Amino acid sequence: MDFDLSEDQRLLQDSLTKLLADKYKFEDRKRYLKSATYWSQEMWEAYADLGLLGLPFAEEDGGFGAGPVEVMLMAEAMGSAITLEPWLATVVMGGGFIRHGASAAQRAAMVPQIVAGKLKLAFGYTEPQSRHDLHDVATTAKKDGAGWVLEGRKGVVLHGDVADHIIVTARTGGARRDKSGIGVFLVPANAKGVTRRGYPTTDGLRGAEITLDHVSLPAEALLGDAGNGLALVDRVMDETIAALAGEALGAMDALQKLTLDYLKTRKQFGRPIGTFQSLQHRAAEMMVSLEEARSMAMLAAMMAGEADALERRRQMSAVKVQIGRSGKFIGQSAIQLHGGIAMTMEYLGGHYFKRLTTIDTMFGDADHHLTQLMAMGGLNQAA
Amino acid sequence: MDFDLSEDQRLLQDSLTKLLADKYKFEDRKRYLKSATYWSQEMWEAYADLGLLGLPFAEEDGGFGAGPVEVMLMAEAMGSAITLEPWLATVVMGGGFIRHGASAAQRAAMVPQIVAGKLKLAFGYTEPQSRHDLHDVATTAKKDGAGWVLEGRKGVVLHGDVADHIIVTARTGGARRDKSGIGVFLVPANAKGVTRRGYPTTDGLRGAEITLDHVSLPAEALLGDAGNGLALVDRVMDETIAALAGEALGAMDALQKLTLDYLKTRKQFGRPIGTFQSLQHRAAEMMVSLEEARSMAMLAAMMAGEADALERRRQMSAVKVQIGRSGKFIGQSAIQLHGGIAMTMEYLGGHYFKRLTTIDTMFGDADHHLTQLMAMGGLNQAA
Amino acid sequence: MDLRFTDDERAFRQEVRDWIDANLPADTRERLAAGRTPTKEMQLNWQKKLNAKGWCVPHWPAEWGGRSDWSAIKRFILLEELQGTPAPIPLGFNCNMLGPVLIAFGTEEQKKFFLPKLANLDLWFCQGFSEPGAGSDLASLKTRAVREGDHYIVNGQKTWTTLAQYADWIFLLVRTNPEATKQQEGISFLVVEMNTPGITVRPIITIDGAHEVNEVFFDDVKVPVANLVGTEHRGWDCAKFLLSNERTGQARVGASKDRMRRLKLIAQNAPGGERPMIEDSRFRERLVEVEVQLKALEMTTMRVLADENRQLSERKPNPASSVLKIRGTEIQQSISDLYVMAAGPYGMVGADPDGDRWNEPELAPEWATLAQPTYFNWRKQTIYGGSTEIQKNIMAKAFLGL
Amino acid sequence: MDLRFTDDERAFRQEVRDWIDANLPADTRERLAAGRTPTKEMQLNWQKKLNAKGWCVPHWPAEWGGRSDWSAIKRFILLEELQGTPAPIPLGFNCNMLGPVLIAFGTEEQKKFFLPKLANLDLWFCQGFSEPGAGSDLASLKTRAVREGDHYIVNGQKTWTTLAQYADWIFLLVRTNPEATKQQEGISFLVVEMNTPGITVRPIITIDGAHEVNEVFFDDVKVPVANLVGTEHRGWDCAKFLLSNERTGQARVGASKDRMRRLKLIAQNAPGGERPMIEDSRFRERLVEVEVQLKALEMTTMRVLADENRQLSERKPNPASSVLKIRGTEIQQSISDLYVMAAGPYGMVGADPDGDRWNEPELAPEWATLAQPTYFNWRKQTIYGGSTEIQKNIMAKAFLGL
Repeated sequence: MDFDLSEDQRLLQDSLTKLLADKYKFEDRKRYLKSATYWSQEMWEAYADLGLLGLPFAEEDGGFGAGPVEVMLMAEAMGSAITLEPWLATVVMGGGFIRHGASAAQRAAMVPQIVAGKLKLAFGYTEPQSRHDLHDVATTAKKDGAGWVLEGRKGVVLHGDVADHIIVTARTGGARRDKSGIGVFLVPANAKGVTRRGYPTTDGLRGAEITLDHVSLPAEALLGDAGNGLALVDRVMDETIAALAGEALGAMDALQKLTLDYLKTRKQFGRPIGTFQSLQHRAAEMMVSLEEARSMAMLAAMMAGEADALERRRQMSAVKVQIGRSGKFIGQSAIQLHGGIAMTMEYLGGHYFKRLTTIDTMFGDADHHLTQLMAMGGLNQAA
Repeated sequence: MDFDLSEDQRLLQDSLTKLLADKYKFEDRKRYLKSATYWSQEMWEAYADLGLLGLPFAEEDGGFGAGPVEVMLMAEAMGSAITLEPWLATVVMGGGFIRHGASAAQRAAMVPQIVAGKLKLAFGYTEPQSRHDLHDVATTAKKDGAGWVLEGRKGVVLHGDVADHIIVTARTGGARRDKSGIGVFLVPANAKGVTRRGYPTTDGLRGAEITLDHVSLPAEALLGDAGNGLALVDRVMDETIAALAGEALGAMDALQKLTLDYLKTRKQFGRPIGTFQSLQHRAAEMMVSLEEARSMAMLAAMMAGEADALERRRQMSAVKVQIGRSGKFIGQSAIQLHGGIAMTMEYLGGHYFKRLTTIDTMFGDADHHLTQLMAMGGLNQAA
Repeated sequence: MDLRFTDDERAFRQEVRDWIDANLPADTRERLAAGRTPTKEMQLNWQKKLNAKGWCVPHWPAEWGGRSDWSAIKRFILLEELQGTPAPIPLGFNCNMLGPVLIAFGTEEQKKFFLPKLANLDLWFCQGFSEPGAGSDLASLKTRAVREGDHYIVNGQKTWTTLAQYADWIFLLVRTNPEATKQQEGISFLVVEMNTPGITVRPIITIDGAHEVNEVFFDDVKVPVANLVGTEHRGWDCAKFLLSNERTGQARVGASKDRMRRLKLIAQNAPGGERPMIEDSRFRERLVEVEVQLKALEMTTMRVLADENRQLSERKPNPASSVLKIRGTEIQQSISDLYVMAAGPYGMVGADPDGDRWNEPELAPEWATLAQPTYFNWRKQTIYGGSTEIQKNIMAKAFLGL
Repeated sequence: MDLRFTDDERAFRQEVRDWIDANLPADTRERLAAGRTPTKEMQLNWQKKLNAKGWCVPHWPAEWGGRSDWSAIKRFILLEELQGTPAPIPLGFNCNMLGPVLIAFGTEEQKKFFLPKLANLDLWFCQGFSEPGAGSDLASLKTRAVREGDHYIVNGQKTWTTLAQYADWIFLLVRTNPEATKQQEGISFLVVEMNTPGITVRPIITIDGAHEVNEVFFDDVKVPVANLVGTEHRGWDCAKFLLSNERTGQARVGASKDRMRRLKLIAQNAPGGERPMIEDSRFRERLVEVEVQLKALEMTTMRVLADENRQLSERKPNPASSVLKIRGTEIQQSISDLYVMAAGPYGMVGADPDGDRWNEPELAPEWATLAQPTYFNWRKQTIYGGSTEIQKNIMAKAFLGL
């Protein structure tokens, strides 16, 4: 057991932290939000230069062969700057499907493109009725000769407005909520029958509603098994939750620091408000909650590659519960300790709070994962 | 709407408060705990003199015809002194069955005895497997000519060790957890086949395990309907919860006062600990919780006589949830604010804490009633 | 002790309900039901109707349009029905804040000029108390008013000024004697026309994207001395009086009950996995927990109202009143959080950057897209009007003797 | 960063487990499994076995029986296995408190005389820090020690003295210089034989009915000057050193994991309405919530351990350590509350007034009758060893810079 970063990991962390400190100040972020894509193409290229876009891909595919720890470190740094770019969507989620589901030929074709920052991906799984259930899939994929025809709608697709390919789940068999009969398909965004409508999410990122109207796809659009795609989805989701835990940690940590700074400088009743014991204790509770989140983000990095899927999902649900709980407590406390100022668009703090709120919502909120964990018999099964 | 006490109510309240202030100091209580019955016969007689033992009974039966508000006021006063006598068991629970289930002849025979302090009652409904479910009854009542034969075991019977009659639920038909097929029976404690074993409860009151081994009872031992006793039980339980809410309120209020006194007098770091803001805020939260409990105890008194049984049970479950939550928060906070001292037998505070713990446990804890309330569709049904 | 409503009270509730149903415009009701605030026009239109009915300022003295024959409970029933419909409630700045201050401290001329216009919303007032450096520590305010002949010259900045963009007038606290030994002394209470030269209003956009609050700058603003309310340098008395008023309104029981009622209806259809959201055990449990808290809050409100029904001389400080602000705001926040849970992933659909919020049914139901913005916005509840921390400080002193 | 246990560590865990299974008397295991504390004899017997194996004081220097070749993680594995069996753990007063203090501050004679006896429990020590007037404010202690020739004459009172009834010796803080300008100065650290004339032990019975703590009175007690540890008047240094030791033990992760494991087993059979308790949704939900917290605590413990593995010179104050006491104790309290819930009405069955706790299966299972007393008793967790409030004060200063 060893919690120290390797020299390489430390270098990677330092390079991104430095880049973001330099180019991702709050004022920069506001500017990026006003650009055509609502994020920064310049930063995207900078991530590519740093190798961040190829991080988790195998070296033989043109990636850097990094593991979940590196991904978590990058996500943490991005969380602390609340970056806007489609890194999670493209590299972690999309990349996950490419790594675990695509053929060697597909990987050879796509990975170098991703690494170079020339190809963006998104994953569409939410449907109007599905809520957080990954297996609730009404979108259909019907066999059409060697290929497939897709029909349906995917909602709240993170960065679906700019992705070159949308990866979607579609039902190849069974009933709407069956766990089998789900396939994963790679859909070119410019395929006939694909329409999409982008919009900002509540935290300032981008989502899209995507309609699939008789979309014809070749046989190789299917990633992995036609009927057993859910296992692939679960695997990628768990890797995504691990990355998201890192991002949440970065956001919480930064928000905690911002709050402490405010407590030290803001004066009321003739003294810094951080000298009031009730506020000190709230700040201490925030730190306890932060350290719990940090521990669980580390657990997530450790378990993201676990082969036993049930055990992995158990741990990831626990992680998501903790991230949700800590994010909510730290976010709400930070606003309360700041007072009105953190409720304004002009102040950085509120944006962390909003991002932490959507992080809880994404891929199932704390209550959802608590229920999942209950159904799986809890963390430590009785012998 | 009127929250003021009537002149009579105020007099009643004053008389009991005065009696307890005089005769139920902490040292007195310790003495009573060491007596043969583990409570005070002298106080029992004093209650009789004040009319407390006849409070809820109809005047035509020899009682004083008081309502749930009076019962709540008395319970509140008793809660503030954590009295040990079998008042709840005899007058509220036992008395409830006599009032709502007994024949005129039985009432004529028993009520004057109760009023005079010469007859004590207890209610046995818990069974080893039943937990908080009133309808989970394995004890059987079999028809035997005109009478009945009872067989089974009742546990944790409050003051069952001294009661002259034990009122028990027994199954006249159906399966163990059916809601119909339950009868309520009045069992003389000295009937052949009744054995009982008394013990202290964790809060210093008395409980008993009661075994019914082929106990033969006459026809009139059945109170109310042979198959529909659960409605009677629910009604009495709801009245009991209302009284218990009053008792809990009295205990919380007294514990809050005790804690405030301690905060004002105990010094650490050269000043009264009540000058520390974090402790002030905890004390303020206790008061909020106390006032919520007070409001809900009033609601309980208002709803105890509600004719619509479902509506009454909904409200009473909400009351029990609140009493449990407030009792736990105030109890735990009081201990924490006191520090070690409140954890000793020699200090009054810990005894309130223990009583509040058993009050939550009795008749279903907060979690149980929350679940009940969920099953009943919540408090305010969607239109 | 009889905790039921009387027949009279029940009849009055029905009367209010019927009258609202007959008079409230459908678009106003719909907008509010979705959890949005009324437009300026909706507020104006409705308050004038209410005032014509004599239901706008029942807590004022009869000579100014009040209903001294009404009990506190009757007033509460009206408020609860308005909140519960929901319909706009009379503008608090006019009716609950400035009005009572003028009645208690104003000159006869001020009363005659302002009170009818306040009730009828002929003048829309906003409140200038908070400043960038004076939040919880209100008395540390720095905005100066220097007397020059018949005028005060006001310089300084106010912030968190709600709906200043709609306001015709502002009432504010200014420092008239900076030499006073105690901060609370040397403050005066003024009313100022918003179109006076030197006043600039700058919007503050909050994290939900809304423009509700503003900064108001005063740059050599000339205010006639006749606009002083009460005694010069004794404005803190007005402020204290104002802040102590209408505690029962802060609990917003009627509004919370309405939000819960709607949420239960919504959850009967909203997706919740296999079954509708209302069947989700965690959701239902959290919902029921809030219902219990809300019931306790409602009963507590009744208790405080019963106190307000008493003659002033009989009243004692009632610790129950402290529950109202603290728990009332917590409950509103909890409800907003339940909406976020119910909305699920579609709660992430954000505002149109080009202007109005999305309101296109094909994307997501309006309640769902409003869930997160409302949750964000309602964090303010435990901050303004005396933060929860300030409330606890007050309790420790006033009720706990600590 | 590799957060898995190494093969070596896993092998060591198995070795510990096997050795405990082979050596722990069944009655000891059963008593502890029920949630009770070991008898004096059980503690003595077991600690001597552990010590003979060389596993009693691995954190001490090698010359005093320690295992400097062990990593902090290895020590933790041993502790976790002991807590998780459960087996008695080496007496903290001896091994984690006084031992390290003597190693750091004691004379060579003191080390030679005491250390082997502490490890082997040949002498049972108790701790005399708290006084009736000095709880959280430990430095305000009043017990006096006046030097007279070769002796100190000690007068005063200690309280909350755990297991003083078993103890052969006591280590305590006394005030030797009442004139010192700061409270923390002028305090000295002494070790005293309990059978010295003038010492009286009076039991304190706690609300769970247990006799675990005591008052200890000192009435002109003669203590040889040789019993002074460290420098006269500088005892506060020893106390601070002692209190900062062994933070990872306070989390009691192994014990909590064991209690949870047992609770899940119990709940598979305990009545819970229609189905066993484990199927009760509220119970299960609360259980799982605690499991998540406990997992976070476990990971946090590992992080702090990894720090302890570093050379002293490399260590920075780790904010994660503050989680251990605060959350570790909260979790233990939550677990005790879950037992109360699981026990239901039979949890009300109390102690036999004539002596020992009921342990008669026909009345109620032992775990159920112990549930409430344990819940009562464990309120102490957030009070002693630095209350939660004191911990937060420390955090605000040490980590938050407030």
